[in-house]
Amino acid sequence: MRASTLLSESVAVLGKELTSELRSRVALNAVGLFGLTTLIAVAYQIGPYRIQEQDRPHLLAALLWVILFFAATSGLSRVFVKEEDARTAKTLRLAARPLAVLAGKFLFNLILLSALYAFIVPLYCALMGYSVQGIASLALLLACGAVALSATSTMVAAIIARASGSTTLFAILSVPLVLPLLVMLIQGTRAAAGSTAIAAVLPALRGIVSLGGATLIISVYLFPVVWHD
Amino acid sequence: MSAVSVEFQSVGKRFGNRGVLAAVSGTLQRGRVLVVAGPNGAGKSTLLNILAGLLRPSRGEVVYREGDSPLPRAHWFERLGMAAPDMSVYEELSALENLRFFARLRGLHLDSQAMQGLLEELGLASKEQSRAVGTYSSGMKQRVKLAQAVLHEPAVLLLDEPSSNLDESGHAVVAGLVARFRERAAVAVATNDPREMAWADARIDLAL
Amino acid sequence: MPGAESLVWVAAVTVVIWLGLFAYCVGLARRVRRLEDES
Amino acid sequence: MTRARVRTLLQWALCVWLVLVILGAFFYAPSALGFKGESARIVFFHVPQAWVAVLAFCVNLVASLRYLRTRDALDDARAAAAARLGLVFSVLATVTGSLFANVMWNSFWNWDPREVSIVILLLIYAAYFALREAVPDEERRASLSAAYAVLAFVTMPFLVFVVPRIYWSLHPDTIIGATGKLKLQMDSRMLQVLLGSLVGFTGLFCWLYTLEVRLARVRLARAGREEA
Repeated sequence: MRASTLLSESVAVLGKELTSELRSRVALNAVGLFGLTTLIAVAYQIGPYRIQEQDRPHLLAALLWVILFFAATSGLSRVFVKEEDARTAKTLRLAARPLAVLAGKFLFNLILLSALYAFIVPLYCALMGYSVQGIASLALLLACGAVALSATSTMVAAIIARASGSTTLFAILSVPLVLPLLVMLIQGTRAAAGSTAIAAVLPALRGIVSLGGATLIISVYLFPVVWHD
Repeated sequence: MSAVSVEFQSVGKRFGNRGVLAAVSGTLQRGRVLVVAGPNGAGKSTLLNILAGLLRPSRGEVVYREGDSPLPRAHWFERLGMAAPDMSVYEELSALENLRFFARLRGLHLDSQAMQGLLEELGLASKEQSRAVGTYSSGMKQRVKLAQAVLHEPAVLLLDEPSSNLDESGHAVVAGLVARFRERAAVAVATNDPREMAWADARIDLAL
Repeated sequence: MPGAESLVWVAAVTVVIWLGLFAYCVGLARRVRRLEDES
Repeated sequence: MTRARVRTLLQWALCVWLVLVILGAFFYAPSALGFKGESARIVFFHVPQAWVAVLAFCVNLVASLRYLRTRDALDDARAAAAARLGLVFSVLATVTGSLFANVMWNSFWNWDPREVSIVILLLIYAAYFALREAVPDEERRASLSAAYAVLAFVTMPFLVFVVPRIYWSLHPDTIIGATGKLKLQMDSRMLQVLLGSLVGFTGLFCWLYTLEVRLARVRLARAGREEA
């Protein structure tokens, strides 16, 4: 019936998100400033030399993900809440297929997250003196992590937008879903820092990809329910 | 595209223990404007939301028919144009960008001139059209919302308080719009305004 | 740790948990019965 | 009235069974080797509690999926009832496990993978109820919480199988060990009591669950009458 394809509609939603974001810069500022602030606080207070040699692999990997996770939370939760706040949700609901909305919002979150990682991770490595052996495997890990984390947070953002819209609720709902991911990501980062072989990060990577993939698939089924009711 | 009619039978809605709409029945069809009247809080917007398929009724049912066959719920939104106080357009985008966005979502291949023409018809001068909607007055925003509702020439048009925030000239624009769509779409208007009630071919009065 | 001491705490924990569960069950059963009788 | 009689009979049978399990745990089963004193006896209650917490999670998933299909308020009530019981039993499992850890390893909490798993389960239940609290509209509450339950269930295999497998664990392998088979060498009498306790706790869960559902049914019927 429809002349447009799901792909072109998703791209339209993504394009709208990006244009709005580039003009208002709400999410970008929130995520960037939050990330930078925590990074500087951590780097200033701990720095490259405070941590004992034997603790470095564990602590540096964990600290990195703590910074990345908290910076992301402030921005990712907004994707659907802002539609409800601006009263555009109903307009969008009538005009677009749910899957196009989900895909567009997911891609937007993915881009936001990737930008954050590209910005914070090199800075963190420089400021904390974190030498990573397997740069390729870390990049792979970050990419898969970004996909899995944006899948989860997009769905949770959709749920809270229909509930109360509070960031607190976003944190409460996303923590149990994100914790297993974070555990695997920290584990993988530690492995990547210590070895150049991709095989070292493979166990973590497998877990992240399957959890992220499962979340994406289930979202396709669940999102219309959340979006319409 | 053949005409779409909307039949609703003893439709009611309650939120928890609070009934907002008692059993209402009626029909929307081409050539007849249905006016839904009643004081604030009587359930006008609720009824329109139920007709649009945005809200599940607590009782009763809504049926869309295209020609003689019932239209599956999944296709309602494609046939539907709606403007309501709680349906804004994007403030960061200009009026034209908004229309372009909604046109792309609905798979329309409209050129800019058609969209500019529509906005002008609704009283938005062309020099205003590429400014961000956030800088508009509320009346101008209302005109963009109306443009969004009729952009795809819907077969069912639901207007909730279409003249809110509009001046005299705006009221005339809405009247023109309703007149234009009376012959090609099933139109419902929810209003308190006596001048708009005069458009009615059929009327439902809701009480508190 | 001597056996007797550990036995005491296991027994104490068990008693507390079972009393709690039992109270929950009885309270719930009573409420259901009352409501079902009323209607 | 026969149905009520069957119910009463089952209740008494369950009570007797559970008393037998408790007595068995203390007097029939021998004390476990390799554990401090008699502390291992808590296992007869700890493992079934964790099992019921997981079982409740599964019942919650089934009820949530059913709700999404039927849109029946009773299915939503079923999901909520299962989650409520799951919350209770996961708290119990966490507390007993933590007490046992304190006796065994002199620390209430050491972020063992299995402890992390049960805590995440606990957090999921807590989040589920936080979500329900936050939505005043009943239908929306039902569908949002059903969606969240299904979404949360995706992490389940990772909690039970994947995360404990990646990490080294202090926790004795039990029913679903990291290697997937029964590893703990158990005395046959201990195994009898443990299995009996599992059956008993499952029965207890069934009883509580049906009670909660009956309660919800009465409440819904009453609300329906008020409406009419």
